[in-house]
Amino acid sequence: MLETLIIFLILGLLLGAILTFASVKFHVETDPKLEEIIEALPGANCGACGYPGCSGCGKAIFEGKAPVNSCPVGGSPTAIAIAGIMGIEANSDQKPLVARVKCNGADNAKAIYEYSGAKSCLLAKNSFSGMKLCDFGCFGLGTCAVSCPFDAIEMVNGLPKVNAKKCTACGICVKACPQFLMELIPQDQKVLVNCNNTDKGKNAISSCKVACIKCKKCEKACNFDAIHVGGVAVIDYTKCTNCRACAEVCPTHAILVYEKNNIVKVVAKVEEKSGCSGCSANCER
Amino acid sequence: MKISDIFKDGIYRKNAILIMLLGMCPTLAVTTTLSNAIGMGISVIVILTLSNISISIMRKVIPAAVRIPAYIGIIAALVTIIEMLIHAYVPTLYVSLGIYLPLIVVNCIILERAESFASKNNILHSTIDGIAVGIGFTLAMLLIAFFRELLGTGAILGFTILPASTNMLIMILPPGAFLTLGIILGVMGHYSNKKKEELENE
Amino acid sequence: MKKFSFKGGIHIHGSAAKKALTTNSQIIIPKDPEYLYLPLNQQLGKPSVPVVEVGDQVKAGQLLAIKDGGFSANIHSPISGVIEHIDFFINEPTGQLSKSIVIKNDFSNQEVEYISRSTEDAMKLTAKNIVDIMEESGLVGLGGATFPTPIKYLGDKKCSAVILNGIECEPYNTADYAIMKNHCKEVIRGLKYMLIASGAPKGYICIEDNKMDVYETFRQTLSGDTDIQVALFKEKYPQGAEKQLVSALLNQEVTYGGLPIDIGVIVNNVGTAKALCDAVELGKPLTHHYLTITGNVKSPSNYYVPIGILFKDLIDDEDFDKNNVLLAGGLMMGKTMYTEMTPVTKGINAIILLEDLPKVGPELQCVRCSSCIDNCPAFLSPTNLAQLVKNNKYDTLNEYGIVACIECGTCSYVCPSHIPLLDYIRHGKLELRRR
Amino acid sequence: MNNLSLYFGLVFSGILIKNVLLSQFLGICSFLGVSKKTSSAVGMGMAVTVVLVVATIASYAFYYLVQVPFHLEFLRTISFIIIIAAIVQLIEVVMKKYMRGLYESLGVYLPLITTNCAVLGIAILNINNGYDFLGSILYALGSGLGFLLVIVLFSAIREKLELLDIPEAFKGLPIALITAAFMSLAFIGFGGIL
Amino acid sequence: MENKMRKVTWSPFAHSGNSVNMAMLDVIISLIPVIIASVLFFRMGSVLVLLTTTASAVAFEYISRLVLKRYNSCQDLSAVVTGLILGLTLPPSTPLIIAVLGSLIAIVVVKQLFGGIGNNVFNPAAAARAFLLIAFSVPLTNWVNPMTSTYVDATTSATPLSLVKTVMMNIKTGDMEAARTAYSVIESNSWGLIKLLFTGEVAGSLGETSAIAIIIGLIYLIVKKRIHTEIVTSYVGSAFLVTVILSLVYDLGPLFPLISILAGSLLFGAVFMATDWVTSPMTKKGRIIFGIGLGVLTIVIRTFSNFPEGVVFSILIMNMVTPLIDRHTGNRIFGKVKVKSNEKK
Repeated sequence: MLETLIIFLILGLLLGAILTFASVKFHVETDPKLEEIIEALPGANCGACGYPGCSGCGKAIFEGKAPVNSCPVGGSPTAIAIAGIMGIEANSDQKPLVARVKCNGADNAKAIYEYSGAKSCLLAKNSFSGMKLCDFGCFGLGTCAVSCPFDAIEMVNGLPKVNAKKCTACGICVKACPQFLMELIPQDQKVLVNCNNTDKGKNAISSCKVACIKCKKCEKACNFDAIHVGGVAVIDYTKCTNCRACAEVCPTHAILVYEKNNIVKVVAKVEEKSGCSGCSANCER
Repeated sequence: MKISDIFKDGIYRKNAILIMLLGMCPTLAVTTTLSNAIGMGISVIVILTLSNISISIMRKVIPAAVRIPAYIGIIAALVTIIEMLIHAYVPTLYVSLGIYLPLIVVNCIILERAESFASKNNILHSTIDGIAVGIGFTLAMLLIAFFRELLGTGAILGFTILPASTNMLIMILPPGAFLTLGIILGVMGHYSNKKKEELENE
Repeated sequence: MKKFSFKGGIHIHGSAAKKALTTNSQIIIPKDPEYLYLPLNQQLGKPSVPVVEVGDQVKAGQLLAIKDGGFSANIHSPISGVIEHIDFFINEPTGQLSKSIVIKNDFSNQEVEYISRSTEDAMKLTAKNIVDIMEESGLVGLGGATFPTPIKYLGDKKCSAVILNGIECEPYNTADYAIMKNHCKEVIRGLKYMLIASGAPKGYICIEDNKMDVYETFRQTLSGDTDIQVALFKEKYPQGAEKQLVSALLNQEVTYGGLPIDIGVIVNNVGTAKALCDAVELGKPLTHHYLTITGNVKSPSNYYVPIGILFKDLIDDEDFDKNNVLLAGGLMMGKTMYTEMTPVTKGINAIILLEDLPKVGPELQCVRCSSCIDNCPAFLSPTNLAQLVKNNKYDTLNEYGIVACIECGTCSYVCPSHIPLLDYIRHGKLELRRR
Repeated sequence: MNNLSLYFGLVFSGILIKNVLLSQFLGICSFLGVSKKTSSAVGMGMAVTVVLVVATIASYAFYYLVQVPFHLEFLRTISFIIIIAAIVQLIEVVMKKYMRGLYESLGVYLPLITTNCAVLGIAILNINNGYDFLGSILYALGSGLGFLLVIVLFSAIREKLELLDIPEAFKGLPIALITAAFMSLAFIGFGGIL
Repeated sequence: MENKMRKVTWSPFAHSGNSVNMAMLDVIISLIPVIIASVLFFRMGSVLVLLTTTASAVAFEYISRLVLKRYNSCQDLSAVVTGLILGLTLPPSTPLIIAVLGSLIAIVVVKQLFGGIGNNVFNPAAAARAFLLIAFSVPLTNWVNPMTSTYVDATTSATPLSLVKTVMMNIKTGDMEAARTAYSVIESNSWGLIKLLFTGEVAGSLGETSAIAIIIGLIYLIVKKRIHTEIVTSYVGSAFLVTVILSLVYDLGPLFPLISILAGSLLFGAVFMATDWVTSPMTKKGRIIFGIGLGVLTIVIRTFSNFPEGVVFSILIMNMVTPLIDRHTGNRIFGKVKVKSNEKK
């Protein structure tokens, strides 16, 4: 019994002394932030993150090579702690964003040829600026859907549809779209201009049935100074109250309302008053 | 923290083997028969609970800088005690568990629980966590061992069920261990994916 | 007899039959159209700058647009007439909107006065003179790439050989064949001027073994000439690709991402040599060139056409109606046009009409048969590149040498899983360029 | 001669027949964790090999010089793990200071090795099997090389698996485990070679 | 704007007409001589086993694609090829339920779980064969005599491979005397044995016995350009070289290497399993390394391990190395100067 104690005392002291000596003698300066991050990780050194141990993972996070939630074992509490250390705090002022598509072309836009090439919007853009008469619209080939690392984009009827639940607003699709149609908007924004055509009204409508024709009716209808027509109608999301006034007056239904992740066409108020919707439903211009 | 949550986390929501994928070495090595798996499972439950208790007690005493070596020391001491107990009372199990019994020391589950739970929670919660995670570990081992023993030797807990001609020796060899765990994880993944999709589509 | 060849490549099925459609045809000179559309970016590099204004009266051969810096080319009027518009038109083979000069023909056939020289005088010109003539006459590579020719001769790198490319490995095309058959001597004289311009001691004329008659003609014409060698090549696609041609002939590889001049070699098309000969001896700028019109048409043939003529003016409406696919360029490397309102530019050497696209099955998984790797003339691994592109791993594309791809289409042609490998590679290249 | 073939056999069986990963299930956590990239796998494998040999020497010495004379064999596990932990720490600190290049490539894997069952497992197995000093070192070396070989092969396959069209549910670890199953099946082929 | 819309796409506008179906069909055709030989020698046993594996392979392919909700891939014939090759590697007396299990492993586990044709890391037939061998070692090492369908008695007669194996086992244990005695059995009738091995009238797995049938298949595949010949040549060549060295070292006579190449499933494996596109390297250099690795491993395992045959194991091992070979034997890209890899390390 005594022997056990003595041996372990000696062993402990010896190893402790050597290690203390070594760590003092061979001390290498490291960033305190890095050490804090490593501290915050579980320290199981299980390797589940794919990095060599917790310090490897910590280093990768510190160098920005890995996201703060890299540790699958620690889960979200660890991620939040590390985010705090890294100074990436969840900004409560900013509303959560989601990606949306600024085109409602699909079959509404006239095609000029039958494109049977590769399903790559980049390539389509390089072949006569795409198969649509409208040079600004969506080709429907799904480069954004392929680029999305979260499978949040799905091609439905030739247009990308963003699943708001899966979308993390990472902005990859915004960069991927050669037509610059993807936009990150506040999640609670309901009213959107679904057109990016900056052509003159006449040219725009002749290439696509649902193009913005720059009639400026929306500008007049808006009580909050939230929509303006430059090259195309643009909503100022900080001012917009989702009152739908602009969508109601838009003659080409270029301004649409999203409800529960789906597009809802707003019937113009004029129709409600007169009771007859024949003219506006058939009217293209 | 609710006690039922700790139980749910330990047993299935964060199952050490099937979800967290920790402690793979004994999982694959000693699941050749159900009885081995039970022996290993009970050892882990006991050690995990004891280590959680002792670390929880000492959590305010141990300085942060040396906490990992200290934990390892505590766990190693506990393992040695259990090893001696099993050797004395269940020598057959001692032989069949072999080297994997002392290796519980380096089982990531125990260290992980110590570091991420016991060192931050009170004794009661830590005890329950130890038991729950241990049970989760044991259940997962039993699941794997069930398939391996049945397909490999045609028996369950030593009672022969299938005829000898259908025994697939390979199932109690290493490839069988990897294959069984891989397929179990895959099938589980299938169901959890389905659940996730349902949640997303709601 | 030694036949040169390169590593990789394919034999295209039925290639001989497709060429036979036009090999023996007469060269047709179409009647001048009423309007000519001359896009300003016919060459690789910067678009030219117009020097005429709307309403100006121009004569055939008159300078219409001047080159914008070194990497560009002059454009001359093929006909006499009035400038109608200078505006953006989309009907231009690169597929992008481009400024074009539209000339209305007045059918008076007025020409500017060309400065002609006798062959003896021409042979006494200095290198600088000839490069100047190249620049003035707006010479670009007529093999399809439209690389401004003078640039090849302007570098300060020493040139050891000039290679004339008469391979024409595309299955349908016979325009180069027609040039060589009908203008053997002009081609040789053109090469001689090129030798003077480059200072290179040695010239080669490369001909594939499916054009034996031309090869014999050249050999007889050149017998006794030690500076110029006629080289015979095995029939193989893409033998005519510049870098593959150089490696087959001289056993030297053009450095990765570089040009042939980096290893002291200049490669020009036989059509360019013919055009240079015309420019030096007759003083004529590049206003007309040869092209093949073939495929599913009534009378496939080779044409000598003014640059800027619309496809519509060259082919019967009937032929257009019965075909769904309109190709400009070759079967393997050309482009589909969606309208016949497309003008012929300096780069188009064939117009092919096809009833439909080839019926290729659905895209399947790669079965790693490695036929794309074995046949790739740039020794790439197209299937790996495609897989990287599919998985959005663009960063590693350069590691796999995507820049070396010459877009010959061999990989897509041979793939048993019908994977459009080249399309993936193109997409990857565009994505890389965009970053 | 006989001894030589025995020692050769120890190295060889460590690499192929009793492969530490595929037939003994030691170090599976890091096998599955650090095999997503070949570059990390090479580093990990080499670090494990180095630590295995050093730890074997230290634990062997401690066991026969201290524990056996004082009849403290029962403290084997606890003392070995402390020794291994200390050695790993020591190697790391020294490497960090003096062999910066090596530390960048190997050192980062060191903390992971303390809890790698392979190191403790091989140290205990050496004692259990009663190998002599040289034999222990060679067995440790063989096991380390076996670990290196398998983890590198496995990581190359896993890098390839990333690009394949694997059913959603099986992506990641399930298919990696199935791959490991067939790898160990292939290694069974070496059974009985010695 | 006219009404008619032209088709626009990207070059090339032609295709060679080559397809996976045709390639698989060619493999099936090349297997016909082997199948005929096996039916001739093993009669009903052969027919039953081959039918079972093929039918079950196709069925599993269909079912698994259905479960995974992917397009039906049965028409590409790869399942038929896998089923046939698996069947041909089994002994004629294999219980049919085991054959079905083999198809299950080959198609579902090794192929479809990895994503179907083109994605599998291991050769399905080889992996399934190895799995069955370990799982059911007794039924899978029961050989029957050709024509008579009686079980081979281990003491009196044996398969040619087991004769070779006996010699090798004795060499391994150092009992040169016994090795020589065992060898004298081969030596006494070596030409007769070689003749039998060529025609295939010996005990063994269904497809591996007749060298002639395999060579006819090989020639067909070479003519049709469906296989990479460098794998076959480097495999058989290196295996031959290793046995030549062995027979020189142990003085086993000039015909021993030939016999050990022809015996067992080495030829069958080299022609039909190792050359599988999906699991072999993609460059010429890589394929030669692959073949050499196969040859050496086959002979090493066959000679020194517990198992009678090393072909499937060596194929599995080299399949495993293939990604690494692929990475390090990439073609030099056109115009790129080779980077000296030595400088890095």
